[in-house]
Amino acid sequence: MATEPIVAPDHAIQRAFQPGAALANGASDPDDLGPVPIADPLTATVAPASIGDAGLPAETLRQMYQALVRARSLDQRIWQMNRIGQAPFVVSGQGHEAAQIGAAFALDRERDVLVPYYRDLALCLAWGLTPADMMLSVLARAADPTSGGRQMPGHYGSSRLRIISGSSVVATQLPIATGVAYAAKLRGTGQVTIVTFGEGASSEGDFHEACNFAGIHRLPMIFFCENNQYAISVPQSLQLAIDHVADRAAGYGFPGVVVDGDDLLAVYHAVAAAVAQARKGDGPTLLEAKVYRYTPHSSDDDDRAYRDQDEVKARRARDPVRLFETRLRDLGLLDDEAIAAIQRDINREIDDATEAAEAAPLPDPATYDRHVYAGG
Amino acid sequence: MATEPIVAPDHAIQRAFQPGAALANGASDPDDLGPVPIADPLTATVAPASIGDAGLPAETLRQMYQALVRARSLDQRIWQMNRIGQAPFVVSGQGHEAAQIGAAFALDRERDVLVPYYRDLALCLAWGLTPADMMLSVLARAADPTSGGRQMPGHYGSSRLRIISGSSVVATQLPIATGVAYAAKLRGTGQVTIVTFGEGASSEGDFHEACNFAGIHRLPMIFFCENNQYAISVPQSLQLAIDHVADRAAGYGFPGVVVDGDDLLAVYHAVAAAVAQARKGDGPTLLEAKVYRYTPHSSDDDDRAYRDQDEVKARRARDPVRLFETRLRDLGLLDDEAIAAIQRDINREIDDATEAAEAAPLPDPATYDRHVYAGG
Amino acid sequence: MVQAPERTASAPATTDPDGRDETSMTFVDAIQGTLRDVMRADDRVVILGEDVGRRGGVFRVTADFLEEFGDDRVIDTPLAESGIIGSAIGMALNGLLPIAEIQFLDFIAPAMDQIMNEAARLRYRSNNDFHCPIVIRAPFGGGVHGALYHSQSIEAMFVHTPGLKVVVPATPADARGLLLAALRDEDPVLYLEHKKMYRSIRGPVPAGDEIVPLGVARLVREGTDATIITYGLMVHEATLAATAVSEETGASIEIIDLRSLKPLDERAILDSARKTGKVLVVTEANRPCSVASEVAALVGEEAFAYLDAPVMRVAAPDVPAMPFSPPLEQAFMVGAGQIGTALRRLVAF
Amino acid sequence: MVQAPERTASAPATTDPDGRDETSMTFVDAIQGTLRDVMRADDRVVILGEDVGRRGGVFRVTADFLEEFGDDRVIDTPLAESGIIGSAIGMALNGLLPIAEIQFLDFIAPAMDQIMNEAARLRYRSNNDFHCPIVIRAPFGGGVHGALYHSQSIEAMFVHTPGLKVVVPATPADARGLLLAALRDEDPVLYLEHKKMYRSIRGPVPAGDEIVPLGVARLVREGTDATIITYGLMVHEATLAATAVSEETGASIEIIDLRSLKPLDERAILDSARKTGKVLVVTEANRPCSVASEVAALVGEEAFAYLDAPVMRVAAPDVPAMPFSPPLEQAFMVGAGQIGTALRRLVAF
Ligand SMILES: Cc1ncc(C[n+]2csc(CCOP(=O)(O)OP(=O)(O)O)c2C)c(N)n1
Ligand SMILES: Cc1ncc(C[n+]2csc(CCOP(=O)(O)OP(=O)(O)O)c2C)c(N)n1
Ligand SMILES: [Mg+2]
Ligand SMILES: [Mg+2]
Repeated sequence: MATEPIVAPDHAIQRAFQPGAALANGASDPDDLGPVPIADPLTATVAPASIGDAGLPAETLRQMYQALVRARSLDQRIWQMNRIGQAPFVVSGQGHEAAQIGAAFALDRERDVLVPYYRDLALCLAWGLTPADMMLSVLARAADPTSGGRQMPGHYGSSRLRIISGSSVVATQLPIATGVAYAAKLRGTGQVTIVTFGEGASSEGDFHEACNFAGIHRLPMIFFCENNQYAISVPQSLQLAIDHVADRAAGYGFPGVVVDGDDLLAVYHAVAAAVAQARKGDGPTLLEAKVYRYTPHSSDDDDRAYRDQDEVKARRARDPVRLFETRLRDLGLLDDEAIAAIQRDINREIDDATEAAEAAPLPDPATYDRHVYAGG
Repeated sequence: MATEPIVAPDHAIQRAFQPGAALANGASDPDDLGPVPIADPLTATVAPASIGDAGLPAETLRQMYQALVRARSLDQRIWQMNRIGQAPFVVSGQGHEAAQIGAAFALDRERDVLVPYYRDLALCLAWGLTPADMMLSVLARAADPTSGGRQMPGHYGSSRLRIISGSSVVATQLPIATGVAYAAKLRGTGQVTIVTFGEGASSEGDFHEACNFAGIHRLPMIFFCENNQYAISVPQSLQLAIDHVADRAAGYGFPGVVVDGDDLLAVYHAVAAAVAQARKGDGPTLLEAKVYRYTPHSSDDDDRAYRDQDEVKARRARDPVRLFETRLRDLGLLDDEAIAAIQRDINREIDDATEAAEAAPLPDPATYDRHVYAGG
Repeated sequence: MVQAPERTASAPATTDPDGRDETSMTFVDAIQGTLRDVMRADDRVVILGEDVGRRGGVFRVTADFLEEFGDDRVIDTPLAESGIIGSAIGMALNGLLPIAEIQFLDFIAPAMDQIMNEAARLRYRSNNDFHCPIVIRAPFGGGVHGALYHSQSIEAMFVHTPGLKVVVPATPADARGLLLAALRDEDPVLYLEHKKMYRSIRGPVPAGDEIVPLGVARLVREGTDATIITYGLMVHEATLAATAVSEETGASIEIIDLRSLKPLDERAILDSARKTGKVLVVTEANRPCSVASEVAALVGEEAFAYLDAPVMRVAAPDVPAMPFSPPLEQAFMVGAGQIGTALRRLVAF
Repeated sequence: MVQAPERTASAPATTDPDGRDETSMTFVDAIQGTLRDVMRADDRVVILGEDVGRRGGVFRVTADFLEEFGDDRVIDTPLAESGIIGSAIGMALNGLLPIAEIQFLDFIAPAMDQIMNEAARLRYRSNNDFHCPIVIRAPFGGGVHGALYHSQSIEAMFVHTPGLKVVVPATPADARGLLLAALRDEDPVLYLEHKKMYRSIRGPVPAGDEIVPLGVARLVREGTDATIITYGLMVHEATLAATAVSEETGASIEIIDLRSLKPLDERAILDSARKTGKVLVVTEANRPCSVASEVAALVGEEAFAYLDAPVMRVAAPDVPAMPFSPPLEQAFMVGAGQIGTALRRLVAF
C-alpha cells in the first residue's frame, strides 16, 4: 500500500505528463489507425475493410474475441445464478461487451486508470479482475477483492489494478475521474484516465461539472458514454433533447465522437485516437458508444412494462459478440474448432470460479464496523 | 394572496399554452424584428440601422432610455451609500443595464415571469419594483417588500409582480425557473419565463439540469446569461473552455444566441425573437449578453488584485447608457434639455426613496421567528 | 401574480366521505391508492421523478398512473435529482401541487441544495410572500440487501433544517393519513416510506379523506413501566421487543410512534416520559445527531425530574450505512433483539 | 496501483522544530501561515476552490499563494462545488493531498453527495483498499450580517455522517494544530473556520509542527459547579457569560471547547459532567439533531447518576438561518446574554 514519493523535494514538479509513451497491447502508432467510423447503430453494416486499417496483429484480434466471449459467458452465468436464486442481486452488461473490450484494448492497462460503472463487467475483466473475483463479489464473500462483500455486485474496484472503487450513485464518478486525471497531469505520470457512464448519467450536474473542469485544464482523459438508450425505463427521448450525448462536448471545448458500440474495432479505433490525443497533451474526448442493454436494468427490474420486446429482439439479432466472431471467421482467424476450444476453456474457468466462491466463507459479522477510518 | 383555480374540475387541463398572444410593450410582430446582431463586444460598433429594424415607437425608445438612466442612477446612489457607510452591503449591476432593459422591454411584464439574480437591479426596476422598494431593501427596513429586511440587498422578489424570490446560492434559480415554465405550459397561462444568471453560474450542475429539462419539454422560457467575464475574480478562461456560454445550447436541443450586451436594441431584438419562439410553443433559447461589471463583485470585494484597471477603463468607455443616449440623440429623440429633465426627475425620485427608507422603521426584533411555516 | 396554490380546495374524491369504510391492504397499496385519489381529485397535482411513469416507479408505487393521468402529470424526468426538486419548487410557485419522487433516499444528496436552501427557506426569506407546497416522497431504510446506497436513513439532516416538515408512516392507515396531510400542507414535506414495509406490512386503511395531522404522535400501546419512542420500521421491531420483554418480566411497556419527525410531538413524548420515567429511543439511523439524540436531549431537558433511569438510545453504529453481505447486514441493522437487550437493561434499572 | 498517498512524509518545514516559539497572531493569519508552511513542505499539497488564487480567497486566507506556488497547485476552479469536492477526491486517489475550499459553508450543499456518499464511504465500501485524505475548509457561522446564505452552521449534518471527521478551532493555536492534524489524517476532514473570528480573535501560535490531535477537547477553564460545553465562536461567548455569572454568583464554571465534533471527546465531556453534575451545551446552529443534542443525549445516557440538573441546551431557534437586518440578526444569534441566562438557571437549580 505504500506510495512512491511523487514529487521531488526540490519542487521539481513535472508540469505535464511525458508525451510519446508507447501504446500498449500491440497497437502500432495510434495516429495510423485511420478514420473513426461513425455509424447509425441500427442501420450500419460493419465494413470488413476497417479490419485492415486497424493494424492489429491476428493474436490481438483473437485475444479480443476471447475477452468478449469470456465476459458474455460470465455475465450470462451470473444472471442465471440470480434467476435460480443463488445470487440475490445482479446487474448485467450484456450487449455492451464489444464497446467495453474495444475500449479496454485501446488503453494501457498496465498504467492507465479506469473509473468504471456497474455495467462494466467486460471492461473490468479485460482490465485484470478475474471471474473468480467477480464470483466472490456476486456471492458477497469475505474474499471479494472489490469490497469484501460490502457492496452489491457490479461495484468494481482495485487499487492494485487502478480501477477506482465506485458507489451506486449515478455520475459521481465523473468529477472524481477528473481529479485523478488532474493528478496524473500534475505529477507527470503519463496516465490516461477513462471514466464510463450511461446516457442517463449525462443528465446529472456532475457530468457537466466534470466535463467543464476537464476541458479547462485539457486533462488526459476520456469520457466514455455507453448509451444503451434507456436509464432503467426512461428512454433517451426523455433524457436528452438531442440525438447524441457526444454533442454535449461542444459546450466543453473538446471533441465529441459517436461510434457504433456493436463494432468492436470501430470502438477500438475511436478510443485509441482519444488516447493518443490525451497522451499528447491535447485534452479529453467525449466518446459515445451506441450500445443496447439486453437484460432488464438489473435483476430487480422487469423491462416488459416499458420496452417493446421486438426492439429487444431486433437488437439482440445484431449481437456484437456474433458480429466480431463472423469477422474473424471471414478473416480466417477463427473456425468452429477454435471457437469451441475457447468456449470450453472459459466455461471451465467460470465453473472453477463459481465453485471457489461458493466454498469461500462469508464475512465475519464481527468485522462489520472495520475500516470506517484508518487503523479501525 | 388567493390564487384563481387553475384547472377546471372536469379535468379540462390545457395541454399547451395559447399561441398567438400579442407581444406587449408596443412591439410589432416579433417575427419582423430582423436578424439578431451578434457582435464581439470589444470591437463591434453599433450599427444605427438596427434602430429602423426595431419597429419601435419613439415613445418606447424614450422609455427605454429613462429606464436605463433610472437604473444607473439608483445603482450609483446605492453604491455611494455603501462607500459612505450608510449601507453595510450592496451589490451593483452597473454595466449590465442595457442588456437588462433590452430584455425587460421584450417581455410582457404584465404576465411573464422573471427569475432574476442579484445583478438585476435594472431588470427588476423595469419589471415594477420601485426605487423606494430598493432603498427599503438596501437599508433592511421592515417594509422592504422583497424580504422585510431578512435578505441582503439584491435578492429581489415579489409574487405580485411575478418576480420569483431568490437565494444567494448561485444557479439554484435555474431549475426553479424550468418548473415555473413547466407549470405555465401545463396550465396554458401563455407566460414566458425568463431566468437570468452569470457565466460563472453556467458551471454549476443546476444550469445543466435545468437546460436539459427545458429542452426535453420545449418549455416557454429564456435562459438569459449576463456574461461579464468574471465570477468574482475568476476569469472566463478558467470558467469555460469555450468562447460563448451560448454554445452550450447545442447540448440541449435549442438555440444559443450571443448578443452584444452593451447594445440595448440588439438585446431587445434577440430577446423578442426568443420570446416569440417560446410563445409559439417552439421552446427555450439560451441567450448570452456580453456585458461588463463596472464595480467590484460586491461592496465587500476589491477587484484591483485580479482585474487590470485599464481593462475596466476601456470597458467603461463603452458605457451602454452613453451608447444608447448617443443613438437617441442621433435620431433626434433626445436633446440636452430632455436629458437634463429626465435626470432631474430621477434624482428627485431617488432622493425621495432614500429619505422614505431612512425614515422607515427597522424590523421588530420580535418578528425574527415569523413565517417559518404557514400561519406562523 | 405568481403564487403557489392554496391547499384548501383539494380533497380527494372518495366513495366514502365519512371514512368509515376500512379495507385491509399493504403499505404500498395504501400509498398508491392515496396518490391515485389525490390525482383524480385535483388536476393541479403532478408527479415527477425517475421512472415514475413507464415503469410506475421502481417499487411500482405509481404503477399505471401514466396511462390514467397522462405524461403531462406523470413525468418521467431525466436522471437529475437537483433538477427534479428545483422544478418541483418552480411548479409549486406557479400553481401546481407537485409530488416529487426521489428513487431512494440515498440519492437525495444531489438535491440537498434545492431542498435546504430553496424549498425550506423560501417562505422565511420572502417574509411570507412566497411559499412552497411540495411533497417529496422517498423510500428509505435498510434490511433489504440494498447495501450502502439503497438503505440509508438520513432523515436527521432534514429534521435539522427549519422550514421543512418530515413524516414517516409506520402503518398503512398512517401512510394514507399523513400523505393526505402532507398534500394539504402549505409547506414542503418530506414523506419517507420504509421500503421494507411496502409489501410486508398490511393493515386497515380508511377510505375517506381524513388526514393524520402532521406533528401528532401515535400511541402504539399503553404502558406504565417504560416507554419506547421510535418511528418507521422500528415501530414493528420495538413492538416485537416489547412483547417479548413484557412476557419475560411482566413490565408494562408503552410505545410511541413519532410519525412526524418535524414538527415533533413534544407533548406526547414528554407526557409519556413523565409517566413511565424510563425512556428508550430507537432509530435505524446512525447515532450522532440523530432523531434519537434529539428526543433523548429533549426528554433529559424537560422531564429530568421524572426520570428513573438514563434515557437510552438504540441506533445504527457509526458506520457508513449497511453492508451488502447478509451476515454484515444483520450485524449492522437495528432489530428487535438489540432493542430487547436495551429494554431489559432499562426495565431493570 | 492507484492509491492515495501516505500522510507520514509531510511535516511542514519550520524554522522552529521544537515549536517553542510563539507569536501572537490573528485567527486568519494562523490558518494562512499553516497552509503556507504545508504547501512549502510538501509538493503534493494542492489548494482548490473558487477565488482561492487570483483573489486569494474571499477572506484572503490564501492571499499571494498563487504567486508563490503557481496555478497548478493553487487552482481557481469553476463555480461548481460538487466538481470541486469530486476532483479533490480524485486527486487524493492519485497521489495528491488536496485542500478544497468551499467559499461559505452555506454553499456546500451542492457537494453533499460527493462528501457523504463518496469521500466518507470510500474506505468502508472498498474494505480498506482505498482511502480519501482530503481536507475541506469552509467558513461558517453568523453574526457578520451575512444573512440566510452567508451565516449557516450546518456542521451537524457532517457529524451525522460516519467516515468524516469534523473540527472547529476556537483559537489561533488550535487553528494551526488542528489544521496540521487534519492534513496528516488519512481520512476526509471538514475543517470549519468561524468567519467572525478571522480578524477579531488573536492569540499565541506555536511555530512548530505540533498537531492538536483530532478527537481531543480543550479545557478552557476549570470549574466545579457547572460545565459549559461548546465550540467555535461560542467558546468566546460562553467565556464572557461564565465570567459574568461567576462574578455575580460566585459559581465556579468549567468550559470545554470540543474542537473536534467528530470524533467527539466523549471522555472529556463525561468526566466534566460527572464532576460538576450540571451541564449546559451551546451551539450556534439550529437545535434539532444538533451537536448540542448529541452531547446532551450522551451526557444524559452516560452520566445520568451524576446529574444534579437537566442538561440544558442553548441553540439557535428553529428558524432558517440568520436574517440580515441587525435587529433580527441580534434576536436570532446566540450570544453571551442568552448563554448567561441559561447558566444562571442551571447554577441555581
Ligand atoms: C443519483 C442517482 N439517482 C438515481 C439512481 C437510481 N438509478 C440507478 S441506475 C439508473 C439509470 C442509469 O441509466 P444510465 O446512466 O443510462 O446507465 P445504464 O444503466 O443504462 O447503463 C438509475 C436511475 C442512482 N443510482 N443514483
Ligand atoms: C453555490 C454558490 N457558490 C458560491 C457562491 C459565492 N459566489 C457568489 S457570486 C459568485 C460569482 C458568480 O459569478 P457569475 O455567475 O459570473 O455572476 P456575476 O456575479 O459575474 O454576475 C460566487 C462564487 C454562491 N453564492 N453560491
Ligand atoms: Mg442507459
Ligand atoms: Mg460573471
